[in-house]
Amino acid sequence: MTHARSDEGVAGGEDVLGAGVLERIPDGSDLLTAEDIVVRFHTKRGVVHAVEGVSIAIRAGEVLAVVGESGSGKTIFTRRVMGLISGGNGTEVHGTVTYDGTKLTELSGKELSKFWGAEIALILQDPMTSLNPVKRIGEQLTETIVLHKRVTKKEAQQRAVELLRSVGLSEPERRVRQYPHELSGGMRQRVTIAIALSCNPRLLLADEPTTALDVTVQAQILDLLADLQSRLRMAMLLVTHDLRVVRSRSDRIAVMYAGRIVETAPTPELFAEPKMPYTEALMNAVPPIAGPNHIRLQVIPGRPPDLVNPPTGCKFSPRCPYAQEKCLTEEPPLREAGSADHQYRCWYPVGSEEGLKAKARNVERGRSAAGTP
Amino acid sequence: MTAARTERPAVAGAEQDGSESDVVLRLEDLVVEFPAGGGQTVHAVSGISLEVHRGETLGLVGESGCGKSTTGRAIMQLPKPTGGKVVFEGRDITKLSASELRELRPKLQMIFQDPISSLNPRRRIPDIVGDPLVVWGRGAEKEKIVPEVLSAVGLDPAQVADRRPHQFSGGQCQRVSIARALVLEPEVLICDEPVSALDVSVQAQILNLLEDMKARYGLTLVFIAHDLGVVRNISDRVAVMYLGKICELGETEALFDDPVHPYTRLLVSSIPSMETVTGADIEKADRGRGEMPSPINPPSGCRFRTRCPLADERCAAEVPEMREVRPGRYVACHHPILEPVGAAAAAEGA
Amino acid sequence: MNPHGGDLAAEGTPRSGGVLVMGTDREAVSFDPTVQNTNQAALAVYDSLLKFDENGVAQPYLAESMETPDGGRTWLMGLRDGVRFSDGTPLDAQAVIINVQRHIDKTSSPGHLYAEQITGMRAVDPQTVEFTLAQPFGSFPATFALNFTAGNLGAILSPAAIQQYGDEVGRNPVGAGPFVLTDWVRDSRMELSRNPNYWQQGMPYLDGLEFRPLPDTETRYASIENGDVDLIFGGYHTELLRGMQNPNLTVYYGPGHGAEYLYFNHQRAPFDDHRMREAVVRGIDLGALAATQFRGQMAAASNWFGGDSAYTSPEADAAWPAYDAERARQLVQEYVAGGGSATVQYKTTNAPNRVAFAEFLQAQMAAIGITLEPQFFDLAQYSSSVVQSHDFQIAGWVGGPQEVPYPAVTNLMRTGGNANYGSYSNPEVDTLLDQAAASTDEAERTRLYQQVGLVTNQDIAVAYYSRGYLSTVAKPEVKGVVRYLTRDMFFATTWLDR
Amino acid sequence: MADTMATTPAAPATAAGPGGGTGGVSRGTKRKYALRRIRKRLTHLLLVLLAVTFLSFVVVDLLPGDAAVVVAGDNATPEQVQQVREDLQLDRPVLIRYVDWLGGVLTGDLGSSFRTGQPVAEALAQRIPVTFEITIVAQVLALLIAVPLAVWSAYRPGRLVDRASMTLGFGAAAMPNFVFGMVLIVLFAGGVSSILPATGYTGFFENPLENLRSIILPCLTLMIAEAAVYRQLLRSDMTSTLQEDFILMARSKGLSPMTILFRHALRPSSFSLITLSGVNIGRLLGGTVIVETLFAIPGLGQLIVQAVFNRDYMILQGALLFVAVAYVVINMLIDLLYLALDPRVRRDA
Amino acid sequence: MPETTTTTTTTVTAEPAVAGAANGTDTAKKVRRAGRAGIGWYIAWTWLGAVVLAAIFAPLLPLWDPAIPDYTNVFGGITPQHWLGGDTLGRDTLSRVIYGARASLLVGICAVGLGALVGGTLGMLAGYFGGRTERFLSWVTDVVLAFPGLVFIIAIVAILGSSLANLIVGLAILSVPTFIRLSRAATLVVAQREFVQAARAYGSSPVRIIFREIAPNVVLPVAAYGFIMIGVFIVVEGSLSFLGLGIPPPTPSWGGMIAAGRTELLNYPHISLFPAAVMFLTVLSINYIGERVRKQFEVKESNL
Repeated sequence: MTHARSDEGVAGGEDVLGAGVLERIPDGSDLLTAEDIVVRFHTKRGVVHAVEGVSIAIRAGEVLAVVGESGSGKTIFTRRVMGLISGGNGTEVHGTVTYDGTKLTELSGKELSKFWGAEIALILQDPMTSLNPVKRIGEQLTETIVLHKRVTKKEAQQRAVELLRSVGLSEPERRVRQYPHELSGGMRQRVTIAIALSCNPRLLLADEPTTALDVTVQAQILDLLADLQSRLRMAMLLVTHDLRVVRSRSDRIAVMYAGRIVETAPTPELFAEPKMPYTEALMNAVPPIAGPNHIRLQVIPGRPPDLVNPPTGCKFSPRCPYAQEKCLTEEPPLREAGSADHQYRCWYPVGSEEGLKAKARNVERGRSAAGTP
Repeated sequence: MTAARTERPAVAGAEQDGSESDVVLRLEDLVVEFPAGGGQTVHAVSGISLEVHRGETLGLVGESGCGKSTTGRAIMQLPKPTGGKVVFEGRDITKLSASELRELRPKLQMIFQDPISSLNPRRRIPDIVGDPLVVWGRGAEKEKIVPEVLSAVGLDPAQVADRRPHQFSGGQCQRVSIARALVLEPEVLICDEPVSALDVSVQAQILNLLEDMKARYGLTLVFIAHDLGVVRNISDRVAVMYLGKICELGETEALFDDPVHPYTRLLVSSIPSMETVTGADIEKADRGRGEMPSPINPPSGCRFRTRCPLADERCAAEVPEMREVRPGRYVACHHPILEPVGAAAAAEGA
Repeated sequence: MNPHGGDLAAEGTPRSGGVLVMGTDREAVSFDPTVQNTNQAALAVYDSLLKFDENGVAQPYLAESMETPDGGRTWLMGLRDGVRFSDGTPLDAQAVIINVQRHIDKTSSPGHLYAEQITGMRAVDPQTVEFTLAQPFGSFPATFALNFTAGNLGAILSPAAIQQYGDEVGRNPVGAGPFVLTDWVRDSRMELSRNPNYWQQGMPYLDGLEFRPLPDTETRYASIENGDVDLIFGGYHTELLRGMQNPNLTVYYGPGHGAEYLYFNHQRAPFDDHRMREAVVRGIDLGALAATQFRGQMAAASNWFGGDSAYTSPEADAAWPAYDAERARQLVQEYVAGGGSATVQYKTTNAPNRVAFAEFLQAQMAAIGITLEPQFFDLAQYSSSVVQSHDFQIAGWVGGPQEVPYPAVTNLMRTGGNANYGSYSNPEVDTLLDQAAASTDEAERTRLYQQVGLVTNQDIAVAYYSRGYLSTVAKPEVKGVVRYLTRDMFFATTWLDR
Repeated sequence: MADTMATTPAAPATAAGPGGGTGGVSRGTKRKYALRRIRKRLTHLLLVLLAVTFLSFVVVDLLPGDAAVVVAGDNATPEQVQQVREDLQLDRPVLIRYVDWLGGVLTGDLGSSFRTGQPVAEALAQRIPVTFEITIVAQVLALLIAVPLAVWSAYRPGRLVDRASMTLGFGAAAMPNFVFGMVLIVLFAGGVSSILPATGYTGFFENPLENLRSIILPCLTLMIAEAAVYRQLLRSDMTSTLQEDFILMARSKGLSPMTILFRHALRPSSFSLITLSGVNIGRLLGGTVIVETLFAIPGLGQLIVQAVFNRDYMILQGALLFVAVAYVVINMLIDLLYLALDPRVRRDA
Repeated sequence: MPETTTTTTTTVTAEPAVAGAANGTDTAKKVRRAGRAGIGWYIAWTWLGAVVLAAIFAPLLPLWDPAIPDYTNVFGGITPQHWLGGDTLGRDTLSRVIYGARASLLVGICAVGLGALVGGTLGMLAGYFGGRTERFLSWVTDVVLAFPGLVFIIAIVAILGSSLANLIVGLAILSVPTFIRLSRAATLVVAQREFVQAARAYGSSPVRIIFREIAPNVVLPVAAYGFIMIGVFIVVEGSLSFLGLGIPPPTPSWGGMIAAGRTELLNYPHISLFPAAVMFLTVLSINYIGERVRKQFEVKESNL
């Protein structure tokens, strides 16, 4: 990353987003690593263990999906990675985040903010709320450009128009003068993407980028992200609760439960051979889109864990059909399944002999070790 | 995604013959409009007609703003529709007086999207569930009926006795809502996005519960949702709505496997694919152009024409009539896609 | 300290120049002498045809002479040569006649009462006016010397101005006084500048006057301590007492005639009964009153006329009941035993010091067995719904210091007098008052008023308790202060030593 | 109301219409609708004005005490009073007097004071600028103090600035403001030091410096409780705004805290503050009586209260009409300000 | 007045463990702040409790009679007999401060109670029914707001006489528009919640919906705000005393005592100072407690 990059790509060339691609770290090496990330909130009710010891590595140009239900800690984790959550004042953080050789976790707020927008960008779930309702689209776009690039206001405005065009927004000249509420949901999300990409970041954190959108628009936005990501060779951390969304759009998947990564694997492998019962359950709980209707859905009993008083042992054990006594007391470590790329956290993994036995035993006694039928 | 599916249950309303006597609810040319700011009118529902058969589950699907929830509420007369008829058990309930309508209410119940918002935070669970009985002067039966219904929806009556809604999770709250709707033993239950606010792991519990309740209480369901997978699974027949109009109606499996209306097709193809997508795929995929226009100012003619790849002058000039293109399959389109099996659905079904 | 002002002789040679800034306790309503109001600036604009000397005798001031050739029935007023109004119109007999006629014509004028006794006016010559009265009226000259509030026939407007402004003349006064009104922003300030054609040569000394209405007692006093203003017109004893304690301020005040007193309603129970009136007077501990309301510095009153006045007499004072709570209790018990009720409503205004007094009185009366229920009214309501309509049992009043007994005592004590709110009526007193007003003989008048004092004290017409205090508090550099006890000032002689 | 009376803020309209539509409506329709809306609004406000003025006529009529007696004075005889009553036409029924007055207003004649004969319009013209100046200066001062404190308190909640300004604010709201006025006088005008005048008002155009000196204490007295309320309100709104996603977005762009606070968060947080501030200006225009009395300032409040005490109907009616009109105008200005500040409102207008 | 539209967004899909996770640190900060505020919170309650108890049990306390002057104690300083000295009539200041609490608190509580009851009910009607009801009430509200409150209070006192009850009625009427708005805003929020729809769906009458479903949810924000208004009214009574419109003597009230001692401020400041200090601390406590309580029920926020 050199500063030369700052001066180019503004003049309104066809592909404003492409600038600087050549200088990127070669694909495959780690762009960002997060090690043993812990985030705890000290509240009146007790300590909320939002994220407990999560480690990931995102390679340049790859899409890593973090999947989990509400309360799994995926959002907190993402924000901690970016540094938007910092310690102090009742928030406890541990672990290190290294971005391209720089330890982000050791930087001051001011130093961190130099990376934000320029190197690492963020898009959020709801484009309705993530754009400032009282500022024009153009303003919200140009302020980042002016902040991070040495350009004049006019150049920034030009670039803003180009950016809007490149995210597929019609009439970009008109759009820059509009306010967020004048656009539809999909258009708004395109704008937030344009903002995120305005300074050619090398890492995009997309936190549920399509959850608030309708299915047809969701498809459009996912296509757009995939297209931009591959064209720009930009790494992406895609956070979502919907496994189906990431199946075709990620290189690797990390499944989070109760603030921990419970399974991580290359996408095809995860779908083909899930090891963690939770991953399996998550896949099966979704009503299928083919086959007969009125199918009795497989249920994950119980409710997501309370992060203040998480269960002992394996956090999924109270809801797990495989759970044995050991699961209730001992928390399984992340184990490798074949390669270092596929790791999971389970004593009785799906498809394994122990797993089959454990399940059979539970079927036999009519309940799991945790007492769940 | 084939593991651990149970077999298709025998209870399926679709097999019924659909004769007039079985129609429990009929919408005729239902119109709902309400004023928007700036002296404009939102054309939320613009003349839809449907029949709901006794014992079936009719799915109503579409993207947000298409008018599906408005239709649900219009059936409930909350508020009364702007035009058209809602015929329930042979009577047009839009013409009923307030007191006559009130008499009818127990037979027509509704559950809502937001389980938290559906329950009064200041009241205890048994009071919430028992309130309809009190309203109907059956307060004395509360002690008996409420625990029954609570058990039926999978809650322990003793455990919930002194609790208030905030002490429960979303899924449990939705169970309470269902219990409240069932306590009057309705005939028709309108479910307005009942699971869209729930986590995947809980969603399945509620869907199964609804199926169970339907069987146990002999309900007819109108199931409104935007999640195609959910609708597909629970419905016998599905009506697809777009911008205040129904564009396609038919039996669930057939409709999803072989969509005839271009919009249905777009919808089905937009479901996240389970196949890995490459750049080339993206180039090929026709995701449709843009988004649904505003219901304040809907397009002339066919409302989908602004996004439809097949649209021509006729679509702009002429509102397509609903017609039966196959037995039980109705579509409102000038250019229905009638070749056998849709490409997207084929890929999915393989 | 001289209640009537500074010692002009001792204050040295007057200097010219400077603007005197004054804080008044209320905003003036109008400069029109036929409009009821208190206006401390009025005499600066008009002077007065006659002026009371320190003995309360009306002496010619702007006029040259005032005589009666026939014992009070006809009066001849001589005017000075060459006196002109500030607009240049000469102040001649015709001007006086026009002005007095306004009081005659306008029944709502405060001076109407005196003026209506005039049956004829004639300009004997340009400098002499002849007044013919319905009956002899020895106090007639006083009506040309009264303070502005009481209705002064001697404040003369330019006839040209009357002609020009009509009813608006109250806002556009043109007089022959030492100053001319130049600017008046209501509730903010009133500015007057020197009248260059003033009739007294070399005067006034000041270049101008500025009056600022400062209605709040505390801030008004803060203003003089702070130096915002040079002089304030103190409405309450608190300012007077504080001013006296402050070595950097000079205070002018004097008790004079008049007093603070309570009105008894003689037409209603229980104060139609002499015993109850006596009980109230005997029940007020003047020592406690002084301690609580007057910081220990109260001159007790037992008569309308001040202690050193010629109009009072030892007999009258002796007739006044002294503080005797025991006797008061007995009287109340007697009255109650006779079937009367000792629960009475006390009506007064809601001014803070009135409220404080009501609380005091309530406690005092409780000690002798009278239950006092105070009721407070704003001034407007008090005037119309309480005193004017005689709708009270006992009511509070402050009748500030007066130079002369006429017309105040007549108004207060005579049957139907316009200040006789308690409907006190004693034919003997009426006769005495009429004779006193008519008399031109000072000794005779003194004797008559002494008699009035005695009879009304025996009747306990009202309950006096304290002399009235109206003070003028000034910085020491304000010299040449000439004032009435009512605080109306004659500004020609005033000068600033700085 | 006494100067410390608080008013609830009304949140601005934030609803985006269904569908978040891009659908445009023709300009003509919009204009027609806007006109209808304005007409409706004006009718409503006119009714408010009518009600307020009629109410005041009736109330004053019901008040015990008689204008004629006040004008005639304490020592007036009944005949004198009757004369005055006839002169002032107070012997006519209240409704007829109201209609007469209304007719006068419509022809631009507000009448003259019963007591002083001063034309009401002139009296108002003298008072309004004074009260206006004090009100506006006090508001500006209050905002100047409250806004930075509130922004900082919301940015660093629970820290020194937040807690100190909160406690001071609660304290400021815990005292009648005449007490502050008295304390200020003791401190600056007489007791401890004499650097400012205790009383009196100098017009700005007479002497700007003196004008400034003369309004400092009254404005401080007025400002102190207002500032406390404003800080509290803005802090609370800021705190909610700072939890919005778009603030997180702004942070993630790398914008500095100051930029985020003042350029992103302040505007969308300021709607309740603007409403309250507007309401306060309207309210204060109608009566800073206590401050005016304390500092002897010739403002509207004194005029009104004295008019009530003196039963000076004409002055009172004129002043109340002004206050009601001011209330109405300020409300419309607030609407316009919303329009300027919040594009979402603009669409609906 | 601009329309008050308050939108709620309650999604169960949001991270439940950390409400407002958008700024995770903020939640924790809030919580820690709450913890730190603990001492102040308890002090405030203690003080308020002491004042209220003293006011209620004043006749049982060994106090001087607040109405009986002691002419040896006029302007009296602090002595073993008179802990807070004496006033202009020599009455015991401590006793008057305690008895004054009765009147001051009574004004605050009753005026707010009455205003909240009337305004709260009207606000619910306006919010629930909308349309003409709402337009009419908005007109009434505007009229009350456009009419200077002080003139109104003067009128009340002049017409009905000066008394505690009339003052309460006057202040209550002035507070009605505020409560109408507040309750209307809260009602709009509640009425769009689905449990109200559900109640309509199973046939509850509007009256039942308003009083059983909406009212319990509106009461708390209104009450929380009303609590703060009690403090405001105690202060307002003080301001009115300055103009001679407060609670009429001999009933002691804090505002009346401050105003009465005003004339002696420079010479005997303690006469005003003690009641002023007690009023200050009491209203400060009310504000402190009220603000924290109000935050919990703020209409804007969705945690109804």
